[in-house]
Formats: sequence, structure tokens, C-alpha cells
Amino acid sequence: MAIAGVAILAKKEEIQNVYQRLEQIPEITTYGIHQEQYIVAVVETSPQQDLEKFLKKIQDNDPGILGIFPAYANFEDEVLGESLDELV
Amino acid sequence: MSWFEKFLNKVADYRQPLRPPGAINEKDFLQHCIRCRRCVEICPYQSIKVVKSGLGKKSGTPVIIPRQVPCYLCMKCPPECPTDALQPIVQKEQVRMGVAKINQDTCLPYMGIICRACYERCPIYTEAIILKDEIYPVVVEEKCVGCGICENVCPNEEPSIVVIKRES
Amino acid sequence: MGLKKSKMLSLLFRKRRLIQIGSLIFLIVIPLLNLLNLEVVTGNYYSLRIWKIEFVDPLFALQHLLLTLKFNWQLLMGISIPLLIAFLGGKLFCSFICPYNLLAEWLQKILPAKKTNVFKVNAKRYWAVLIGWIILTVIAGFPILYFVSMPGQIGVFLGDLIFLKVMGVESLMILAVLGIDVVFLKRIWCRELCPVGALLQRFHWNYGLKINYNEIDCVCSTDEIDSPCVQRCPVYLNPKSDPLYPACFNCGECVKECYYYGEALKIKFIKDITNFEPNFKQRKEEQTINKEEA
Amino acid sequence: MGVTRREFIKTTAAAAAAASIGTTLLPGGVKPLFAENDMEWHKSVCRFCGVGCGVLIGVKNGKVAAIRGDKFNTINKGHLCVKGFYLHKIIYAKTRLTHPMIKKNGKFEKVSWDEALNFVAKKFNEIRKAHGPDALAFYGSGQAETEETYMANKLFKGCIGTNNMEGNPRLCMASAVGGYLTSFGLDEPAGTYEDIEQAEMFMLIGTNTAEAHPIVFERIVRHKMKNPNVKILIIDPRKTPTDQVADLHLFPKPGWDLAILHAMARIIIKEGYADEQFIKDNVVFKDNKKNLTYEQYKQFLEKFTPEYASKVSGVPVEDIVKAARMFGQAKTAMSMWTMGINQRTRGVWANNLITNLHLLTGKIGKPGCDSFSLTGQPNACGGVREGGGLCHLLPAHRVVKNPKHREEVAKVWGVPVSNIQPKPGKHTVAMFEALNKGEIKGIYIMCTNPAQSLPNASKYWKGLKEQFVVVAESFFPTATTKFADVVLPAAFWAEKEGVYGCTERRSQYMPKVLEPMGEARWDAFILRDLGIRMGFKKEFEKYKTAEDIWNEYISLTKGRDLDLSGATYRRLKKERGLRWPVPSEDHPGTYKRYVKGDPIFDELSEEKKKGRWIYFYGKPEGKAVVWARPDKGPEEPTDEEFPFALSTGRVLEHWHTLTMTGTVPELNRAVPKAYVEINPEDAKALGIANKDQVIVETRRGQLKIEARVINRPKKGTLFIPWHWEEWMANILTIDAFDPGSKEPEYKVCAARIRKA
Repeated sequence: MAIAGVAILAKKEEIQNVYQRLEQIPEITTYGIHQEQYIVAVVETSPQQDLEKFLKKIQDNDPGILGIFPAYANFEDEVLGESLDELV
Repeated sequence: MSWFEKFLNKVADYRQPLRPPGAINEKDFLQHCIRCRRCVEICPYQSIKVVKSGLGKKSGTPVIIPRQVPCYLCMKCPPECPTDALQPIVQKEQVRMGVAKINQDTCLPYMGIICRACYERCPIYTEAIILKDEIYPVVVEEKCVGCGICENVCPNEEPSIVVIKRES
Repeated sequence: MGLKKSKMLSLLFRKRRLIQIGSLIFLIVIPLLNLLNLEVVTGNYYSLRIWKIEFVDPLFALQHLLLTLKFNWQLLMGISIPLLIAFLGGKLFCSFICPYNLLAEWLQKILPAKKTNVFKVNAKRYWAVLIGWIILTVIAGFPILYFVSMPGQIGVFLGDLIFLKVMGVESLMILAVLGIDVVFLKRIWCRELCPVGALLQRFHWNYGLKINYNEIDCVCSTDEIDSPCVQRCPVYLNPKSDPLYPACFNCGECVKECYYYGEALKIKFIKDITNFEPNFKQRKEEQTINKEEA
Repeated sequence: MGVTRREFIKTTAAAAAAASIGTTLLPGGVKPLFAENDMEWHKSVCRFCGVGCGVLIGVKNGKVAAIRGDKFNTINKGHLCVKGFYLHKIIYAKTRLTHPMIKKNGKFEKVSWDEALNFVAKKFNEIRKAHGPDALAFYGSGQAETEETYMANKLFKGCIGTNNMEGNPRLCMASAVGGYLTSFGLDEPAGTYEDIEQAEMFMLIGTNTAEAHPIVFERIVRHKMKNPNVKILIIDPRKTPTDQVADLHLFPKPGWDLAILHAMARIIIKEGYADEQFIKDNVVFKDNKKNLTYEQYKQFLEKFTPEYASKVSGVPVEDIVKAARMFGQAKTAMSMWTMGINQRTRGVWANNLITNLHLLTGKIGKPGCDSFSLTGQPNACGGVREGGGLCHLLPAHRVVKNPKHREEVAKVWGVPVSNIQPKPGKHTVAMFEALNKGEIKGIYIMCTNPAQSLPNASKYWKGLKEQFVVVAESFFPTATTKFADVVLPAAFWAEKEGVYGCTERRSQYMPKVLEPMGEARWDAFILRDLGIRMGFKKEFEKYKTAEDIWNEYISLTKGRDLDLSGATYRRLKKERGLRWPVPSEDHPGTYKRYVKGDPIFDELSEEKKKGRWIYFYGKPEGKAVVWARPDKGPEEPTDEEFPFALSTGRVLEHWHTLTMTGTVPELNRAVPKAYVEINPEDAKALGIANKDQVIVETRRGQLKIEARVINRPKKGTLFIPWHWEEWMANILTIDAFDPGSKEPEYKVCAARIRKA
């Protein structure tokens, strides 16, 4: 289970469309457009999915995206063996 | 990348664990590290844990989870490494494990609650974390060693300051 | 060779089990000492530091070299003592230190079954296995043999359990290998597959420690299987056959057994090669294999 | 609403991603810190330090669920420190004491309230009969409400008839009281926090404001950020976190700063920064024996050349000169101090010398000018200093020595005046010494933890072990309850109503928003019931509510300098506290004492006020005193055997003996354990590395503790935060005390350190 925070750099003129397209993808939660060209998003992938590949696929399929920059990745569930869906 | 490596990538985790001080970049680290745990055992504070992710590529490699125990920069592990996965570093200021990022949306001082926990405990005291206007903590990325002490001491339930691996 | 030396050798082999158990306890003691921050020893059989002396599993030095293509002096120092032992004594590490071998031998005792067949040693296969492991490492791109190097795996299992109080899935490899190897496949692991042993045997000097069979003194059954020494061998070899290496790991069990019969089996350094026909033959055979490989 | 760990991690991940491009997330992008839906908010006051921050208690489903800074409180304007932010968690601490207990055969047993109180009453009466009233004692707290201290005062001084009635402010504020009384004639500062925003210069001496009084520090810092010309001078042997804002920091040898203050006064006069007119009108000079003239005072100062002060204190000459000029040149100046000045064998003198500077330059009584002592406990000013909770005091700044005062109080209390002894009782250190000797046979300890907080603490455990000890506490166990014979569960903050009086003379009301946990009861009513059971039925039966007690107390303040008669519950419930004097219900409270606007000044006869804009009405002729005190070092200077000067102090995240903050996991995470700070140079010489275990030793005891190598303490000094019971710094501190204020010298003693 990977939870990664990414900053997605998109073409300024396309950014609204990119944002809408990203919202359609179930693995992605968007957190708004920043500085007119960045989209902050969180990607959750299942253990069977390859995060890098997943991001690359998104980037390849969407011409509006210029780059995806991961900033944070959490893997503690695998290290600690804890369930993420427990209430805290 | 061979098909085999790709296959391994699938079963292994692909994320960015925080490595002990002196670690070389992640790709080389995985090749250099022989998973012998000597750094784990020499650590007097049990800061260094072991990645337990099945039969993946990163399995058995040392990792620091700051929220549990941060690195206190005693610099005992780099010389202990039998390979050159951890480069010998003597000065704690030279460590570049990661870089701390502050989430200003949940960080207490930005909400009007005076808190100096990360600032006071930063081992690069008054240099890596500075207080803007003596109130708001700000990370000086050039000086930050990424030891994770700040993440460890942050009183917030979910830390408002997190250390992100620095990729050279 | 003086009498004293041979006596010492026989004493060493008689106390083998004690050393093996000591080696297992050592793995438990290291993390305990480190929990107390007594930094005298660290590591396990992947890499070990006793005070200031470094030991590194030659297999991992090899993997490091293959993967990084860099020469590391520290590693070279670390493998020098293990290699010296291998040079003089062959796979002594397997018979005396390896905790996996201890577990396997214990498990064998629990499951006593009369042996029904022995293995013929084919030296070429050993090369194939070693090269196979090397190729796997290179393809994987990381020291993948970490998972299958049993002495180290047992060490890290104990270390992580005691020091960090965690257990990983990879530790199940130990159970898996142990089960398959001892119960079903007649110790194929130690005899043929283990990459550590395969590598160590490569450095065995021809005049190093070896099992010698003297046919004249042999008083037992000529039948391969029924001989006490054969029944005793933990890895399903016939000590009287030839070639014995690189499969045999010089545990000396057959020699101990033979002591009650005709003392036809001895373990010793070879002095005069002509006296010991089997070994001479074997050496020749190896030379031819080496030529073929080249 | 529950939040899963997954959601938490997602928030963190998103925030990190946003941080990586240099922005923060849009509002609403993350979980709000304050969940406000269906929360009921009540105005109250923070339970911690003496700053007196206003808080709002958020109650949801009958539980306190959140704390928020009160935006309308002028002290903190909605801001809080991290301790206050987690205050609500303490109410539900696992260590809460919920039922009375009596120690039987060395073990605590749960008993009913009746049994416990009857037992205490019987035992106290037996002691009183057999050994006289002075064999009983009370030890209270600056954290108790004014009402609680008032009840204890009445029970012990008025009814039982002993003046052995003390409180822990003796350990923190007594020297400031002595300083104000000797300099101005009346206790407590003339100014208020409002002066901070008008001051041009701050002298912070012996205080780590950033950690001990964070909100005051924040106000100073915000003021300085807005006005870069504001100068901050710090005089402290340790490079505290406060140091970061300093324009000039003097590092005197611990305990050797008196000479610096004198030298500053000398330079101020020499270089013409003194306000000669002010001195002529409003100041007299004195030394320890007699009155002096101005000239004689100047003569006295001749000894204190900057060179001399430098030699004594180890501060460079030019820094002392710079500091004096900084103070002299600023139009307005405020000095603040805490324990670094008060907890000294010459604490009163040090207080006097600070006030001297203000009197010589006329920087007092004007906006932005004050000598302002910061308090450590929330109600040390209100309950103990004003309420008379010390052995020589009676309520409303009265003293037991004065027969008129005794009469006034006895009348209100409804007790014969002969009950109140004219002789002061035993002060804190003497009290616990008497407990050791067996002169005191029974003691009632309320809301404080002396077994850990007394200096040279281990020395006094003997008495606590041997004598009859009653402890009224909210938490169990503490270092003190271990020695108790009876433990009474007390209601905690938010479970009781009452008044706290903070540093700036402001009295603030705290509501009761919860029922006390378990069987816990309000301290004042425990004392009331105890009084009734001891046979003082008539005296105590009349108190039915907290308001009854408060009304009786403010009736006693009528006509005194701390006139609180206008501060009724009705008013306090509405307003964010009132600063006394408040003589009537329509009076807005007083910003500055001794000047126009102070109702007492306004009512002075015209003859007295003639030509005077300030009148120190506590002193004859309204003239304040500039004291010519000799300089003196600490009681236990460093020597060859014990070469380090040891000091103790606070950290931001914890408070006092951890009974409260130690129960909050968030705060424990921030600072989990004690450490000794040592200068890197010293550490190197002794072969000590960061996080090594070391042994710190003084003549009184030794402590195994973790070393923290950091360049905060000066070379030759050590610093230990004193909060932890496990690493009890007070077994090292010295119990020598100031002969004037009887306040012990916690802050300086000689120590040595070695690797464990």
C-alpha cells in the first residue's frame, strides 16, 4: 500500500482540464491548483501496482502534464504491519 | 531494466525510505547494501529499523522511521558498514539523509499556538530550523540534515513537520 | 605431520556439535550485547565484526563486486579469514559454523529413516549452480542471494527478533528450505544448491583437509548403502566413493563412525599425494574440468 | 467523527507535496484543527503559568473536547502556548485521583469522604490539644484558587490559631514581594502587559521568557518585529532560547550580577541619563542601615566601576557600558525577571537594584515603563500574595504583626482576635525543617508537590515520612502523595469555579463546566467540611457557594491598595478580568498604579499631590527608595572540588513537577526526559558526548542523567530542567535562603559532572 504526495506540473492553459481528468482517476485525490501550474495530489496505489509505472502512465496519457514530482511516500504499513483503516 | 527487475519491482516496495546517515543514493544503495544489519545493531538508540516487505528489493535494508525513533546523529553507523553503502561521515553537519518539510496548515505556531518543539530540539540548533519573527518555524533546506528529530518531537498527532528523503 | 596435530584435529571434530551450538548461541548473544550498547561484536554471518576484526561472507563480497563493479578493500580484508579457512579446510564453515546445518542435522535426527540411496558427485553441476546464482544476482540487480543464504538468514531472523522485536516474511524461507531440503530432497540444499558452500568449495586447496579412504583397512560391508559411514553421512554421500568433493563438507562424521570399525576413513591434510589414490584421481579430474570450463 | 490513519497519512502527503512547491494547501484542503460543530464554548483562564491567558473551553457531549485561545482576552488575544493547547487532555488523565484514601499499614485504602475527613479532623484536634496549634501547618499553592487559599487561611490562622500557613510562592515570588515592598512600599508591579507595546527597550534579566512565559515573549517579539528600533537587553548566565531576540546579551557568572546592576546605575548617573528632577521629587536613598543623600549614594556607587563589575561577573567592560547606555538612552524601558533573580540568597537585593535603574531614570509610572516581575504560577499573585497565604500575611496585603490588621480580619472571619497570633509562623524551609525535627506533627498540603519541589528535596522526605501528612491533590501518585497518610481527591480546573489573579494584577473568573471526576471535591469545600468537623461549625457553615467566599474576601479588600470590591462574580463572569484597584462596580480597573487614573492616587489630598504626577503612596511622603545594597555572590560559589555552577529551569512543553503535563502524550513526545545541558568545550574536556549518561553531583546528592552537549550554558555552568520526578533536579539544589524573603537559592549551586 503506497500513499504518495505528488506535485503535478501542468501546462498553464490546460491546467483546468488536467485537473478534471485527474479527478476521474480513482487512485488520485486532488488538493487544488497552486501557482497556476501545479496540482497537489495524493496517489494511493495497491500493493500490486507499481507507483512509478502508474505515474508514468498518467503522464504519458495526458499531454497537459509536464511532470510529476513525488514529495512524500508512506510505506509504514508494510514496515510496521499495521492496518491503515483503524480509527485513531 | 530487465524483466526480472520489473517483476521484483512489483513485489517489492518502490517508495523512498529514509536511510541511515551517509547512505549513497537509493539505486546504488540497494546494490551496495548486503543487509547485514550491523548499522542496526550498532545504533545505541535503536533508531535504525529494518524494512520488512517480504521478498522485495528493499527487504532487509536499514530504514529510519523518525516518528518512532529519529536519528540522533551519533555517527556510529557509517564506519560500521562493511561495504560502502554508508559513506564514512564524521561531522553530523554533513549528513544529508533528507529534508524536513513543514505543513503550515497544521503546524501549531501558524495557528497561533506557541510551540517550539522542533526548533528547540533540532541538532543543528538555530541553523537548520529558524524561527521567522521568532514565532514561525521555517526549515533552512541547505542546513537540514534530515535526522527526523523534529518529526519525532512534533506534538501534533500527525506530525506537522515531516522528513522527506533527499535524492542526490 | 606430528601426532599432536592429528590429536588436536580429532579433538576438534569430536567437539563439532559443541562448536555448532556455540555458533548458534553466538548469534543470540550478539543482539543481546548490542541491546546493552556493548559494541564488542556486531552483525551476523553475512558480515561480522569481533572487536576490530572484520569478517564478510565471500558470497556477498562477490555479489558486491558483480553489482557495483567496484573493488572494496574493506570487503577484501573481511573475506580473507573465511577464504583462508576454506583454502585449508574446504567447507568447514558449513560443518562447524552454519546454524542452518545444525538445524538440519537436528531435524534429521527427529526423522530417522534408513538411507536408501546415495548421491554420486558430479563436479560439473557445482559449477553450473554457482554460475546460476551469479547470473540471478546480476539480473536481479541487488544482492538477491540474501534470501537464500541460510546462515545469514537465521542470523538476521534472530537478530531482528531480539533487537527489533520484529519478524519478516523472508524468515519463512528458513522453514521452507529446511522442510523441503531435509524432509523431501535429502539435503540437496547443503550438498549442491547452497551458494555459500558452492563458493567456499571453489577455494579448497588440493592439499587441504580432506577425507581419505584406505580400502585395505576397510572391514565393513562392501555394499554402498549399508556401510556405517554411509548411513552416518548427513548429506547422503558415500565417503568411500570418489569424487567426494565439492559435495562433502568435512564434517568428519564418517571418520568418527569408522573409528569403531577399521579406521579406514581419516580426515587429514594430504602430504604425499601418491599414497592416496582417490584424491589423486580427483585432482586430475578437476583439472580436466577446469580445462573444459576455460 | 473518526478519522482513519489512512486519511491522516493522506493529509500529510498532500501537505508535503504542497510544501515542496513552496505553498500551503488551500483552506479546507486539510482537516481543520478546531472541529467546532456543536461545541459549547466557555470563557476561562489557563491553568498554567502566571501570564493568565484567556482560554475557551469547548464542551461536547458533557466532555471537554478542545481548548482555544480567547480572542477577546487582551492578554493573549487568542494565542496560546502548546501546554495550554493540550490542557483539556489533563482532565481525563489516567492518574486522576477519584476517591479519598487513608494509608493503613503502609498501604492506601479507599475510604468514604466521611471517614477520611473525620479521621483528619480527629487527628488534627489531637495534635492541637497535645502539642498546641503550632504543631499543625498548612502548605498551599499559587495554583490554588483565591477562594481556596482564603479558606485555608481562615481555618489555620483564624480558627486553629497557627501562623504556620505557607504556600509554594515562597519558593518563587517571595523575593519579588520583598523587592516591591522595600522599593515602593506596596507589593506587585505598577504597570501591566499593556506597557509592552509601548516600551522602547526591554531588560530581561534572569528569565527565559521564551519558554517560561511564551505569550509575554510573543508580545515582546511581535512588538519588536513591528518596531525594529526596540532594543532587548538580556542578562542571563545561560544562552536561553530567549537569547535569539537579544540586541545585547550579558553572561554574568551565575549569582554575580549585582555588581553589574550597580555599575549600570553608576554609568547612568555619570553620563547624564538620570532624571534628576524625578529623583529630587520622588526618590529617597537608603542603605541597609540608614538614609543616605543622593551624594552619598553616588559615593557608594564609586566602587562599582565597569572594570570592577567586569572582574566580579566576568562580563566584558564594554558590554556593561553598552547595556547601561542602552537603558539610559531608551525613552521608555521595561525590565522583566523571574526565578533567575528571585531564587537567590540575595533575591530581594537583586529586585531592588533592578528597580533602582527605573527610579534613577524616571522610567516608572509612564506608559511603556515598568519594573515588571513575571509570575510563575497562575494564582501566586491573586491567591497567595493578595490573599495572604504566607506565614506573615493576612488577606488583602495585611500582615499579622499589625494589630489593626488582625482586628479587621478577625472581625470579618468571625473569630476572636486573640486567635490570630501576632508572630509570623514558620516559612517554607523552616516549616519542613520543623517537620523533620518533629516540632510540627501534622501538615495539610494542598495542590502542590513539595517532596519534589523543595530545594535539597531529599533532606525533607524524613519529616514527610514521619509526621501526619494530608495531601489534597487531583493526581495520584505524585512524589508527595507517596508520603501521605491521607490523600483527598481534589476537583481539577474546569471542575470548579473560582478566581485566578495573574501577574498584571488582573483577577479572572473561571467557570465550572464539568462535574468533578469520581468523588473529587472542590478544595475550598474540603477545607470547609474539615473546619466544621474540627469544631468550627459557626465559622464555616455559612459558605454555600464559591461566590460566598469571594464576596467575603473582596469585602476585606475594601479600602486597601488592592481594592477588589468592584470585581464581583457578576462582573467577572462577563468581563475578561479586572485589574485592581477596582473600588466600585462601575470602575473599569486600573492600568497604572501611583499615577493619575489610579483611584487611590486620585483620592489623595491635593496637598499631597501638589507638583507630583506620581506618588508612591505606600511610602512616607510618597517617595520610593533607591537602595544602596552591597554586592554579594551566591551562597555556594564554585570551587576546585565542585567546579561547575548548576542551574535549574523550565522547558516550554512542561510545567512544574509534571503532575499535569506529564499526562499528555503530545507533550511527553516533545520532551520525554530530563537532560543536563553542558557547554561543548566542557564536554570535550571531560570526554562527554551528546546523549551520554552522566552523573551530576553536588554536596547534597547525585543524579544520573543524559547529557546534552549544546552551547547554551556558558562554559563552567550546567543546566537541568527540573520537571521530572525520575531525574529530580531538586535533590541537587541548595536550601540556603534569602534572609529577607526566605526564598531558597535554587538557581545557583556548585556541582561537578562526570561520565557514568
